[in-house]
Amino acid sequence: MVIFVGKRLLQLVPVLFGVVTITFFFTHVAVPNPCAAWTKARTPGAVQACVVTFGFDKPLSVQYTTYLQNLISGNWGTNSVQQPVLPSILRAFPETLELVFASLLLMVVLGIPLGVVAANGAGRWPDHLVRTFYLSGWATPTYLGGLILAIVVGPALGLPYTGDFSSAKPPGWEIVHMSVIDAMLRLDPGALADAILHLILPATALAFLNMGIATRMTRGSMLEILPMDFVKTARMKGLTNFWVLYRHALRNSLISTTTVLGIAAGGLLSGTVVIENIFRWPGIGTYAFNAIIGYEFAETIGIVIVFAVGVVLANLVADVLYGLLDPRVEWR
Amino acid sequence: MAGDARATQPAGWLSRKRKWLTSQLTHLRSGLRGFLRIMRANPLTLVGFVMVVLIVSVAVLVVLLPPIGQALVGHPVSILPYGPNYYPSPCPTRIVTTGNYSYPTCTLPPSTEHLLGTDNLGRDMLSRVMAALPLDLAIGFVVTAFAALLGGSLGLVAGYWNQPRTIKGAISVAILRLTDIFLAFPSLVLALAIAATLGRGTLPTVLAILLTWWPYYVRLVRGEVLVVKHQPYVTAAKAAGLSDLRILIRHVIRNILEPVTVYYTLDVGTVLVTFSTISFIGIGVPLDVPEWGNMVEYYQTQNLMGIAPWTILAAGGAIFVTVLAFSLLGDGLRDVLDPRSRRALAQAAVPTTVAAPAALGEA
Amino acid sequence: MTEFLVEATGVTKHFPLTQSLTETLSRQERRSIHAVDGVSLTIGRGESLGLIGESGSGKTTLGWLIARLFEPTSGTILFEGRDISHLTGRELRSWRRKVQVVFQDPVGSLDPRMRVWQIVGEPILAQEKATKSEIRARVGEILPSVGLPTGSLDLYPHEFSGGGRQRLALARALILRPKLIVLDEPTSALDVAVQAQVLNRLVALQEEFGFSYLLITHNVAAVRYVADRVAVMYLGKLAEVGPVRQVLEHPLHPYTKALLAALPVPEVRRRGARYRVSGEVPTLISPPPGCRFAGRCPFVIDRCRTEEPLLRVLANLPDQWVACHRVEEIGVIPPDELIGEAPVLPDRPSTMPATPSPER
Amino acid sequence: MTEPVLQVEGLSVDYEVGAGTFHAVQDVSFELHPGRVLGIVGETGCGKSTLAHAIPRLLQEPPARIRRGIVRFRGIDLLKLPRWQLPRVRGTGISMVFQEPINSLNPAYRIYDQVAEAIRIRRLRESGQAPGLVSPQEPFDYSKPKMPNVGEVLLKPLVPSKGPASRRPMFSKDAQDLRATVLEYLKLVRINDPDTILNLYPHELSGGMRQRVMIAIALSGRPSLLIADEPTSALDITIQAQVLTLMKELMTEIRTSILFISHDLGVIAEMADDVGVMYAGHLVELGPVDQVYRDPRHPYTKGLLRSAPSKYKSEGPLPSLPGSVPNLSRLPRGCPFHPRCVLAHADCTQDPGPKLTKAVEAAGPEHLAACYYSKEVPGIP
Repeated sequence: MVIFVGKRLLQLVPVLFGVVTITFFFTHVAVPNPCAAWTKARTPGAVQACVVTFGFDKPLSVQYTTYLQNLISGNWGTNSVQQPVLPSILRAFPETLELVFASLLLMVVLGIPLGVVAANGAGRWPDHLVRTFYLSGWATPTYLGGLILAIVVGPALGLPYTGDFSSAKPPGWEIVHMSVIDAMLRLDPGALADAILHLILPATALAFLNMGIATRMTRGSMLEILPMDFVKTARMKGLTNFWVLYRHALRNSLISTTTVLGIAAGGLLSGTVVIENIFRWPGIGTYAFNAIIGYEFAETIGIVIVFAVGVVLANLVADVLYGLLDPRVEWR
Repeated sequence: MAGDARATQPAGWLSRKRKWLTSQLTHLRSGLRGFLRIMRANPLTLVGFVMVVLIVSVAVLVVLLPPIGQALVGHPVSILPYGPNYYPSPCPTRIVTTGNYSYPTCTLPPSTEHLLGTDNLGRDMLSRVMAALPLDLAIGFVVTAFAALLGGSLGLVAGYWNQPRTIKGAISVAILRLTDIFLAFPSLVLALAIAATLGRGTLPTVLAILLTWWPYYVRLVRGEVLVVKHQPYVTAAKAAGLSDLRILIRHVIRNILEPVTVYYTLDVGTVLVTFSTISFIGIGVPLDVPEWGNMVEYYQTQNLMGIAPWTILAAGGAIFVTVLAFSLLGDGLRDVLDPRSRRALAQAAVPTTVAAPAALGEA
Repeated sequence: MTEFLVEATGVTKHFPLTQSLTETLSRQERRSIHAVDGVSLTIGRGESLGLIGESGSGKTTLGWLIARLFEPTSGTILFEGRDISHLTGRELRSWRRKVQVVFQDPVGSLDPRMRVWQIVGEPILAQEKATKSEIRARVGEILPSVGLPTGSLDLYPHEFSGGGRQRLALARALILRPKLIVLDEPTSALDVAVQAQVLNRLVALQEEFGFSYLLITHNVAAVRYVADRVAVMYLGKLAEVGPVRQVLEHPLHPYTKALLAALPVPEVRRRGARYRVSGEVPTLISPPPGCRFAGRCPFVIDRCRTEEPLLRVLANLPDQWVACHRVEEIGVIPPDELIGEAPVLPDRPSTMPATPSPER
Repeated sequence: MTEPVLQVEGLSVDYEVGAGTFHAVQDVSFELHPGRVLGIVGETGCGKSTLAHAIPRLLQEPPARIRRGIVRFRGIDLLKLPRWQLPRVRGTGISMVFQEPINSLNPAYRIYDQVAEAIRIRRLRESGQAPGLVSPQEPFDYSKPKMPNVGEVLLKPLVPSKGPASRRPMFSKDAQDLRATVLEYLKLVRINDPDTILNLYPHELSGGMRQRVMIAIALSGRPSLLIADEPTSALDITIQAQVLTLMKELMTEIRTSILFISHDLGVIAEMADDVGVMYAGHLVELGPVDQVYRDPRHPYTKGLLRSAPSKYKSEGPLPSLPGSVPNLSRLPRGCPFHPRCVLAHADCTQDPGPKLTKAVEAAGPEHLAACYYSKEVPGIP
């Protein structure tokens, strides 16, 4: 298994290289000189100074090799106001991670049981109900769901709808930049409750769209598994329907659901761009949004790297889980 | 009987043609029965199907009616109550009070005259939502089709020529690596980055989605090809001496069309959502083009959620209904057509000798 | 012209297993599945050869090698005196008109999206330039000879019953009038009553068209009725070859005896213990030296585990070849006298000459 | 004669699918007596597997629908039981062995867990924590014939099953005891090295081994009825012979009644005491195996027995049944076999078709056939 993980991590290198290369050339070819957009003054002198500082006058290949060298040595470049990219990303990323984990938790805790319910009543009203529910989630654009939750539902329930709460904390209070975990580490129940309250709306908004993925996959694989002989064997042992579903059918259908959850984690990362923007969550989604709007290439590439690593790692975790759940898998 | 096929007499030809036609009709009828079976198996699928048909016909009417109607009747005919950018003058101002502020606005709540109300400039929401329908729908269909075509052909190559240690094998490995790279990008972020660098507009947005969408079809088609490739009928074709290209055309493509169509149906909705999301972020379609995503964005920046929620709900609801229609249809089709879930639904218990017409019994 | 239609000599097929990273790094020898190991056999013109074996015996692989759906790892396959074991491309494709295959699964081997005339006419399309109406005409001519009505040209395979589909597959194999038809488990998906119909048809067609059959099956009854000679395979090697009546009524190899004793017969008869071999078919990955059946054979001696028995012929049975060191002692015992999992050899003189004839 | 373990009366099962209603099982009646083996034989699609699944109510409903009938198992009509009570009959009352040993064991659990689960359920039933509707049988070492209290329904209130705890520490007394019982059952099915097998996953076993484990699971509930649905059809010939030998040996040790489903006339001949022949959902002949095989009294049985190929090419064509099995959604009127039957007369086409009655001039009274002309069947060439 260790070899398997190592091999997969090794495969990450060419993927990252490709991702960096594609993003670099795409941004730099499409917009060879973002200085005009950056400098508000737009005086020729200011633009010229900017071009020289960032080296946009050099050939593209030179810019590329310089960037790669810096990247490998841990310098991810700076943005237009000379702030280094890496520290900002590292600070924002845990916030996003917290949001994504909360959404994943919601997807697993709500989505999988719903799938079981639908499969158990396949073709009857529980099935129709669950399907309508998850397809509605699927059909709701993230921004619309987010807006409704933020502007209508949040105030109605009295839930805080902005994630921008860390400013109230004393500086240095945060340890890992994940408010729930920070609150736990600081042993502060008040802050913990506050952090969880803040998480509810954005995590729900993010999860609602993707709920369908877990539910649909669970339903689909349960439908495939329920007519199989080993389920009949379990029934013929005298197990009640609940235990047949839980111990035998669900255990096997989880094998396919984990794979899909890995892919869904990538989708969740994407969704944060919109959701964080609506909820003013200080994570990497907001950061990405501003970077893209502001032609901040170093930031954009940095974010793409982080996102790509996130996607690949999520799939890797899913594969490892798959292997742990299914004894037939050979680690190779 | 054998002479029948070789007959050169016109009468023989006619009877053969008639026979062929009858057989075609029979198959059409059996196809229709199959369709009805799909629909009856799941009422939600039927709902989705009806919704899709309605939406598409409205879109067609919106596009076709003005010019044709004009040509026939001599004056503009439209199913839109008002032009999408029709500003009534004077604007039917009303005073809205939120908290301590009172200000005039043109928004009107839904009424018999304006079924979905009007927006802050007094434009009829129903007209705007319907005017946006053709564009959004076309984007959904066309972008998905291009992605399916591009990704599908790459997936076909990668799946069919996957022998290791050959040139063809190397090509398919290269395709797969490239796909992996694109799959590692979070699609929305990549689309946003592309759209942002290319500048605001419909075409850059379309390009951005296209560039992020094809890899899924490589995966899908490759997987399906690998399944079909190992079907005994492909081996049988090989044993008959058919060349690879012919096998690909005659057997492989035909048999992967069904699952690809199902995913296409599901994807039309997803692409539509992504497209409107890019617009919503504010880097997609320009504001003067009626599009659901940028409508939501515009009305949200005008803070209409509190005082005139129907504006946002009309635009967002249009997306919701359209995507739901395609998802209902696609999800239902998948239950019936996708081999994975088909096996589940078919319930192995159903007798296998069902379709043995007595005429074809054993001699 | 050579005497035989097919002459396979020392045919071997190994399927390499994918190596794990550690195996590659430690430069271990690539492991492979020894599906067929050094098999030599012949098929005469107009002859039916039955190939019996259990799953994993390599019988299907051998059939596919002879039909050149696999390329042999080593050994030669002569077809009408010409080595076809390494043909490729266009040459291979045009050779295929001489050999056709009927596959095990009559549902899977017919493309569900094609009509009868397209399926049955596919070999014509592959080999000749023919118009649609020509193909339809020829398909219409061939259908009655497999017992299907000519009017079924435009039907789809799912509109036929299991037996009807197998007839379609047979019609596809017949349409080019090949020299050899490889039948890969043609009856295993069929019920007894339908099976009898298909077997009758097979024999009648051979009388009509005069081609050879290679009948691959685990169904002894099918081999009994269709085959002239029979070859018994075990773990990638031939255990016994001979005329069908001789092998089925007087099996010499312990495995053949066990296989025949294990057949359930639809007669109410003695329900007592019968001759059974213990254990199951081992895997074909890196098989041990010696006799492949040694692990399950009740008569095993040390020699069996070290020295591989070669296929040899006994002096008084000139057509029957057998690969067993102890055939002189075991071969003569009637199957009824072997009882239980470890039968004791009866103490009596061998009625067979002990001198084996020279190795071929 | 003792009271039957299983009484099936007029059982009819349909499948409602888009293309129509398939009458998979039509008006089937039989009795199975303690310690007997009843074989059900028939071609693909004749409804024998549906019958086997309908008795413990394992059918997926819909599409299947049990139209009418009585399935009385040890005095309880299973078709009248509410669905939630079915688990109380299964396992310790009725258990089942399926066709594909690859599919019938859960791929995600070790052999130990799967056998132990069945034993734990039996113990819950025995201890009264979650009583079954019927009591399990005594342990298998019968010295004298003895039937458990047939027909007595335990009317104790149902204690909700807590389900078997899956991972109890192995060092407890209970766990050691359980392990010993699991080993006992694996030894019962002649597994040579049960200690190793315990810790393996199903995919690491061969087909024959898996089927032995499956039999061990089925027997570990000490059921009074074992339904074997084509238990050896997916196995190789020599392995099939081994498993059949095992089952025959077990039959002398245990007193379970067996309903043995197979398409193979040979397997039934070897295993069963009585045989029922099914055709197109109907039970057309029923009787002791040697009588039915020696002197079949239904034209279909006769045709089926004759078409088992046992000839050489030189001996002429194989006898075969003409025609094919009818479509189960459009059965012919009257006797379902009449379109293929050489004895068919006008009255064979009239509804209702012939009922299963004592065959005319048969050797024994238990030999039943659903044919008006059963007297003439021996005369068919």
